[in-house]
Amino acid sequence: MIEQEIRTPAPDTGDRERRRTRVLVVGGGIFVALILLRLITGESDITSSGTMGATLALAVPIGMAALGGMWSERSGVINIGLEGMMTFGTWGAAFASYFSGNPWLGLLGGIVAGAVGGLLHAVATVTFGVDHIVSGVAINILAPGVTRYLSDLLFTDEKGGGATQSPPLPSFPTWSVPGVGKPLGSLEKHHWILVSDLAGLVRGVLTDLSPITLLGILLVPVSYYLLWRTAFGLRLRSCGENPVAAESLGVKVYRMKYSAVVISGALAGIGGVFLAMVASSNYQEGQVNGRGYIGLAAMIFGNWRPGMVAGGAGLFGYTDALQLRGGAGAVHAMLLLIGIGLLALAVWRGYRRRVLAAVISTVVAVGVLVWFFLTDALPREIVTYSPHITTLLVLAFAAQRLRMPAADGMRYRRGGGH
Amino acid sequence: AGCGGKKATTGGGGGDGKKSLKVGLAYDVGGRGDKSFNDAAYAGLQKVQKELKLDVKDLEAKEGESDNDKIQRLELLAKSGYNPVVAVGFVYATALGKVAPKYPNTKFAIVDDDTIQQPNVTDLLFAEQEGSYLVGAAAAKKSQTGNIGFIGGVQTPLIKKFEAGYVAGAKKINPKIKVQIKYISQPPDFSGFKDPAKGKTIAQGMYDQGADVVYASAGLSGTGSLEAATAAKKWFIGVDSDQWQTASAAEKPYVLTSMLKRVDTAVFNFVKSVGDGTVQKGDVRFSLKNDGIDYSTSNPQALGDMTTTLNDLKQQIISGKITPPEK
Amino acid sequence: MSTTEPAVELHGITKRFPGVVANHDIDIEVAAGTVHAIVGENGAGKSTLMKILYGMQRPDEGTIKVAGVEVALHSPSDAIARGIGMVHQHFMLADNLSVLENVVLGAEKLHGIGGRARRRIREISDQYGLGVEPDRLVEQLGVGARQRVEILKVLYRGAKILILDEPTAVLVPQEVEELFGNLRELKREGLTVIFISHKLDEVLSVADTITVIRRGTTVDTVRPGDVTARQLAELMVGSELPVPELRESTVTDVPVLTMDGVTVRDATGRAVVDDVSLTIHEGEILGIAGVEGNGQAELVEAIMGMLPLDAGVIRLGDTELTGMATRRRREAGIGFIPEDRHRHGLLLESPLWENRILGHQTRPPNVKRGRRGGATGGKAGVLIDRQGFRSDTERIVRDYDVRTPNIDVTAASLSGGNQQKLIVGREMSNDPKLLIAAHPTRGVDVGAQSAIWDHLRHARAEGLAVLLISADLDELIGMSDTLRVILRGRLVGEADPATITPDQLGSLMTGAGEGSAA
Amino acid sequence: MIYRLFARSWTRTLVAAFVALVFSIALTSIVLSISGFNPPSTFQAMFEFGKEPDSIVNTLNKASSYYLSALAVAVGFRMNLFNIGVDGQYRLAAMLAAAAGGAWNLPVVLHQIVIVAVAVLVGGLWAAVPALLKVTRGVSEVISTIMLNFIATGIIAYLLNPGRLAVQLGPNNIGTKTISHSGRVPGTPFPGTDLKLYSLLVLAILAGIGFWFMINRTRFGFDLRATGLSQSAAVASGVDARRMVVMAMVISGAIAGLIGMPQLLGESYTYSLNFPTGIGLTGIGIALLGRNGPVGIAFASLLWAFLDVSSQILDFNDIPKEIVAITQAAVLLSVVVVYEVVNRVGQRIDQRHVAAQLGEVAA
Ligand SMILES: Nc1ncnc2c1ncn2[C@@H]1O[C@H](COP(=O)(O)OP(=O)(O)OP(=O)(O)O)[C@@H](O)[C@H]1O
Ligand SMILES: Nc1ncnc2c1ncn2[C@@H]1O[C@H](COP(=O)(O)OP(=O)(O)OP(=O)(O)O)[C@@H](O)[C@H]1O
Ligand SMILES: [Mg+2]
Ligand SMILES: [Mg+2]
Repeated sequence: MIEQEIRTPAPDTGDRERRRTRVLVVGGGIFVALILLRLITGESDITSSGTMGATLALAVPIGMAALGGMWSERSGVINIGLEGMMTFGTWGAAFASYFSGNPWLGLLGGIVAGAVGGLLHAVATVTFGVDHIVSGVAINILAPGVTRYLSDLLFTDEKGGGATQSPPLPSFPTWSVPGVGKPLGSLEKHHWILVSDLAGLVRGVLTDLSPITLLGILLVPVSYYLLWRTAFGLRLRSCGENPVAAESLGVKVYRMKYSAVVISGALAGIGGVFLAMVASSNYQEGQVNGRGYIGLAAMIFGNWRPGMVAGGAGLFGYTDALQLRGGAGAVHAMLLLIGIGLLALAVWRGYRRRVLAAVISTVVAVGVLVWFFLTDALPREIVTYSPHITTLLVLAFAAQRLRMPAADGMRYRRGGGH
Repeated sequence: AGCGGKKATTGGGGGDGKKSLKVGLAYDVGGRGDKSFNDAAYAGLQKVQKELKLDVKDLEAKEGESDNDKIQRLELLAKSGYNPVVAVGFVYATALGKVAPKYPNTKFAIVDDDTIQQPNVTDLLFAEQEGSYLVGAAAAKKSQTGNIGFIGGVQTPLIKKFEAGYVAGAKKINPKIKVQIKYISQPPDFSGFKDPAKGKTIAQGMYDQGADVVYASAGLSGTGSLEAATAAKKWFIGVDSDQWQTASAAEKPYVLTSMLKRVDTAVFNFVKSVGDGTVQKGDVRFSLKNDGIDYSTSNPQALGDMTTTLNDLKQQIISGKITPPEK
Repeated sequence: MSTTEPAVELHGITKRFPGVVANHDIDIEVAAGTVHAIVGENGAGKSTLMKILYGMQRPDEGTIKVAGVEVALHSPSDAIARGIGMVHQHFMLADNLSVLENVVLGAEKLHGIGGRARRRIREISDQYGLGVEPDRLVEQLGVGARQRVEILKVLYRGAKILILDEPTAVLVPQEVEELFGNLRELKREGLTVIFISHKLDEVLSVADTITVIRRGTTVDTVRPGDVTARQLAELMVGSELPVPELRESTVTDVPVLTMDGVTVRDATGRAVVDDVSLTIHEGEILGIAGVEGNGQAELVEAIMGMLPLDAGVIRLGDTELTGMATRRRREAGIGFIPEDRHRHGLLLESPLWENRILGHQTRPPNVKRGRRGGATGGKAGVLIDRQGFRSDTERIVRDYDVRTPNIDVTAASLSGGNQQKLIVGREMSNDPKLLIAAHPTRGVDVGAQSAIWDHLRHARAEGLAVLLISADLDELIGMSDTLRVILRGRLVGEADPATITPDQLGSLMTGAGEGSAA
Repeated sequence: MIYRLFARSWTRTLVAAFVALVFSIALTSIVLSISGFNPPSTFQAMFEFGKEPDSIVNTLNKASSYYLSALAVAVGFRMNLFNIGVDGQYRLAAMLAAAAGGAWNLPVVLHQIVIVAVAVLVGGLWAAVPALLKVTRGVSEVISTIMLNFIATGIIAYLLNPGRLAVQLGPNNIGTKTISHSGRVPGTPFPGTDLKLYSLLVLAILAGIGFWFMINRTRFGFDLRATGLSQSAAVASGVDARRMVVMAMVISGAIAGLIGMPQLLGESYTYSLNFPTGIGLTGIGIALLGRNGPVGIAFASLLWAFLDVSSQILDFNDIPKEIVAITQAAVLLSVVVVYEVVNRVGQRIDQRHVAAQLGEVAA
């Protein structure tokens, strides 16, 4: 059998290093491209602190859902019920913070409510072996019914409340890194190449932060640490890769899956808290509005790894921020970037001698560029959905390179192995 | 809804000897608590209950329901002896068109629609463009940057009317003013009326790009815009009801004014006229002229002396010298 | 060798599964510091017994003692805590995790999951000469290396009692020798090894004590010196063993399957089937010998059209198959007994009659004929023929002795042997020209085994060409007219089944004796 | 006896449905009691209201859309393909069909057929997008169909504008040009009410029969089921999995295209701002409840529609009508759990039975 190993590469000590460099290079490349785009098109909002701030605000709930999805799927349970769990989170946050008057209890309430949703999913999928998608869909149907019923019961008699919404909720204090806002703000105003862009980026990320935003950002490295650097994380991931093997080594697979799915629900719940208490100031029916599903897309885009998952949420948040703030103009400008990106891809594919793929990329790229040059703005109706179109495009170009946990979505029965 | 037991579910066809009215009201999707015209209709109903001491019943719609559901809802009210019955929103047009002929003795009213030609249907219509014109003028007066914003919840013909009036009013004061316009969602996606997060992001974007007054005609999403205004310490204009009243103490100073669409008045007056026997058939138009449309002056510090200008414009509209555009 | 308490005592162990009693009143004592073999046929209940000892399954009855103390093993952790470790018949490794992660999983408390653990793994690897590199992804490892990782996993936990469930099934004889060297080494260090196999010569060479299990119960415990392989076999089976053998040759010179320079590459561009050329004639059984994972599965999938060719031509008779869809190939006359019947051969949750249709969806008696019959040879219609396949299922059940109360039960409720007979019966229907039989008797009881061999012999006499793939060298040698050896995707040798011994075949399979032995 | 009860899959389904229903009613009663309402009188009010002729017509009409929607979902589910995009497919299909029907004036019968054909075509084509993305680019259909639902909304919004495909219908409503009489399908009268049954309810019935026939009697149906039960076994048996994905998705989308037709041709005659939305998502729940079978789905959609319709009376009685949503979700979640349990028990009984019949004791 020694001969079968000949082809395997040398031990991958440089692997992590490489990956980190790649993240930096890709991130930096995108940033530079955006700066160029700003210069060419004159859409200053492309790198403004406002856009960055809005990106963060839009990315946090999606990122929390995505991170939640990642936790769950790393343990082998597909969680399409994130949408419902976020809904529980929004309501839980409203309930707890309104009746206590304390925003922090609202955070707790949202986490608990989301976790309860997760628990329900865990009971159905882990204990009863229900198909994961089926259970998730059921939870997504359950959540709006339950929250609306409870709102009708608990919020209608409160001032400003109703069956579809809570009264105004107490808010979290916001926080800025001291001494950053002013100087960066003035730097940004000059529209100097790079300097102003960087100032916008930093200022957007460092000022007027709510604790939930900070928590959300923090949870990315924390998730990474817990899942990849602790025994608990190793056990949890092993359940998503090969639960039979994990069980044979004494890992309590059910317990791990339960923990993962409940954590997943809690993370989705935090996303809900953000929506109800930070992004707005009350619980509102339909507030989640598909963000749980988009989180799932961000998770897939991020290849089930925290850094990239956060990147996926960021991409979605950025496109959404751009379309909401800049509207048709800025998104129109993005066409140029997409066109050039596709051309580059075509060249690379040509270089790799994948002729057909190169031709297809070229044709699409030319189409996009022609579209860019022949029009001044995109139809408003379509621009609204540019984040979704972006997600679809990104997945279409990246899906084959992804690797989901090997036992993701599989039903697992205790003692069911060979 | 309280924990009441059963009230009358069925009843005589309104033929009790006593002429005591039972008032029925059917909401548009969103229902009570939408801080918009459903809420305004509810306010009217409460007034009916309090001042006229009448029995009232209000029913809510479900998202994505069909006309048949609406027909049943209206019939449930009519059949159970509720008279008059008010349908809130143009979505009831088709349904009411079918129900009204079956209950010729019941008086119906519908808000925001004029397509039903039945003797027992009163159309409650509003000249939103007039009020929007005034707040547009207020925005232009207040603006120091010459840059203001308009946020529409959903890009429907109704909301476009608000936009048209607002832009015209602002241009009247400052012909060179820049108006940023953005809608949150597109029909048939009505989530734009209830997405405060996006209302906030958009308003932030507008303030970031130089606007110092933003008018949000976006239902609940407007609450997000008000938050953005407060954070940016810039001006906000509310819609439908007086949003200064519902704003928090921190937010109040930034509410410049609100465009008032008096659905409450309309509902109340309609019910009252049914009681009086003076009910008006066909179109009843609410405008600046009959106080069905107005702007609020609950934040006099903010408005300062511009009220004179606004009242002057108001008179010109009432007298027909100015006709704010609908499109 | 201390003669104190036995390392493990199992008394009166009984374990029932729905419809099956896997273990029944088992009694075994394993002396400390010995290699104790447990032998038995496929399905005799060996793995189940070991899973019970390893805490993966709870016995319905019976007691377990470890070092003289009665224990209740609720989970593998209980067993591990008592110094019991197990290497499973099917590897228990997560491909997408590193060796390090696989090893430390569940034993993180010992040396953490970082640098200390890595050092410890290197230590153990060096001590026993296992050559395991901790930072490599398991998916990059070959079979032998994976097994060494499994052993290392057990040693890492400081196990004193090692259970090896059929460790040699995937190894060639030379590797088996290496493994036995390792086992003797372990024994010297005072470890106890429980070794499971149904290969008797191996057992006789390595074990100190042998326990025989038949149909779920212990029938005898013997010492290797006291018995011959033949006697042991009869203890195992309870009767004479069926022998795979062919009588006179029926090979003709009419080629049925011709492969010419067939190459298949995997996603990384490696040739998993490399320039394979062969011909199978009417009435010929061609056996392919090889260690598992050397391209047999891919070869089969290439013939079935489930994998695209990178080069080469496949012909059935005069028909070129290259580029043809799987369904068309089946229609052209290929029958297929897959290696993994659960994955590729059956719809487990469907009744038997539905399973009759599988793979024959376009042919009578399963479908009604289309309108445009006649000249074009009767294009199959779009409707299925319920009456047709129900009665044909009855026929298969009758002719192939499928033990079932009726044809409405689900395939899952049949025993493995009966499932296999159903598949064989189905694939022999519609008069195939070529039968691909991958491990046709794996996991099948003795009775069914000889029945399946009979069917193969019979069909061969009628002119069927068979491509036989098997890990059972006796079956290969006994049933083949021609033998070819596959190694790393290439056909490396040809052997004459009349003269070759399993040992010789084994060395061909590792590439030791390159060339032809005939 | 027990064996017989569990022998057939439909009896298992029945048992599961029954247990789930009992469970949900119990749960609903508990929730009602805790909130201070009287469960029996609540149920009675719903039942009384539900059996009025108006309600019956409304229930049947609603059930017809639900049924088609669930059927569309079930086609995918049968082969483990999750078409979450039925919602976008039917809305886009209904809108374009309505626009076509309003724009073209054709003779009777032909007019209706053309409208329905456009809907089927649009639904199928829109569903082909995620199918092609899946087989060529490996994009999970779960995600892509969700995204395409949003994108469909964008497209509808873009097209549904005066000057494009829409006209002003009232001061505040826009929609496609109203379909003329030649394109409408008059409703069927129902005794005791002047609400009419959608005559195109028959589409749902036909689709149901077609679905049953396809699944149980055709080769394609067998391949579809086989792929769902075991993709690996299906591929080995000669099923072309990619082709099946595309076919199943397109069929699913085509059925989705029918969802809006009873409503469009029988009632509204235009796709306007108040055309019903969200039926595609409801269909997912109903398909699960009906276990993806044509008969099960029929019962499930009737139950669902009944609950929807009769919830109106709750509002009237000052009981939060969202209790119905809780009942629906509880039925759904409990039915999948209970079915899983029943199925497992059933399989075990099955195996025991086989073993007992054969007198096998040891392995
Ligand atoms: N949100 C974050 N904030 C700070 N550092 C992070 C964050 N997420 C990841 N990192 C760091 O960046 C590196 C790359 O992140 P990512 O999770 O995408 O890579 P990875 O493939 O998981 O890396 P590894 O090989 O270490 O597992 C990680 O090694 C981690 O230390
Ligand atoms: N989890 C299970 N559920 C039902 N039946 C089982 C289960 N595990 C094993 N069996 C049955 O128990 C019997 C004994 O199986 P076991 O795996 O112990 O045999 P074995 O002796 O290890 O065979 P082999 O040599 O093929 O590995 C077989 O009939 C098998 O089908
Ligand atoms: Mg990582
Ligand atoms: Mg075994």
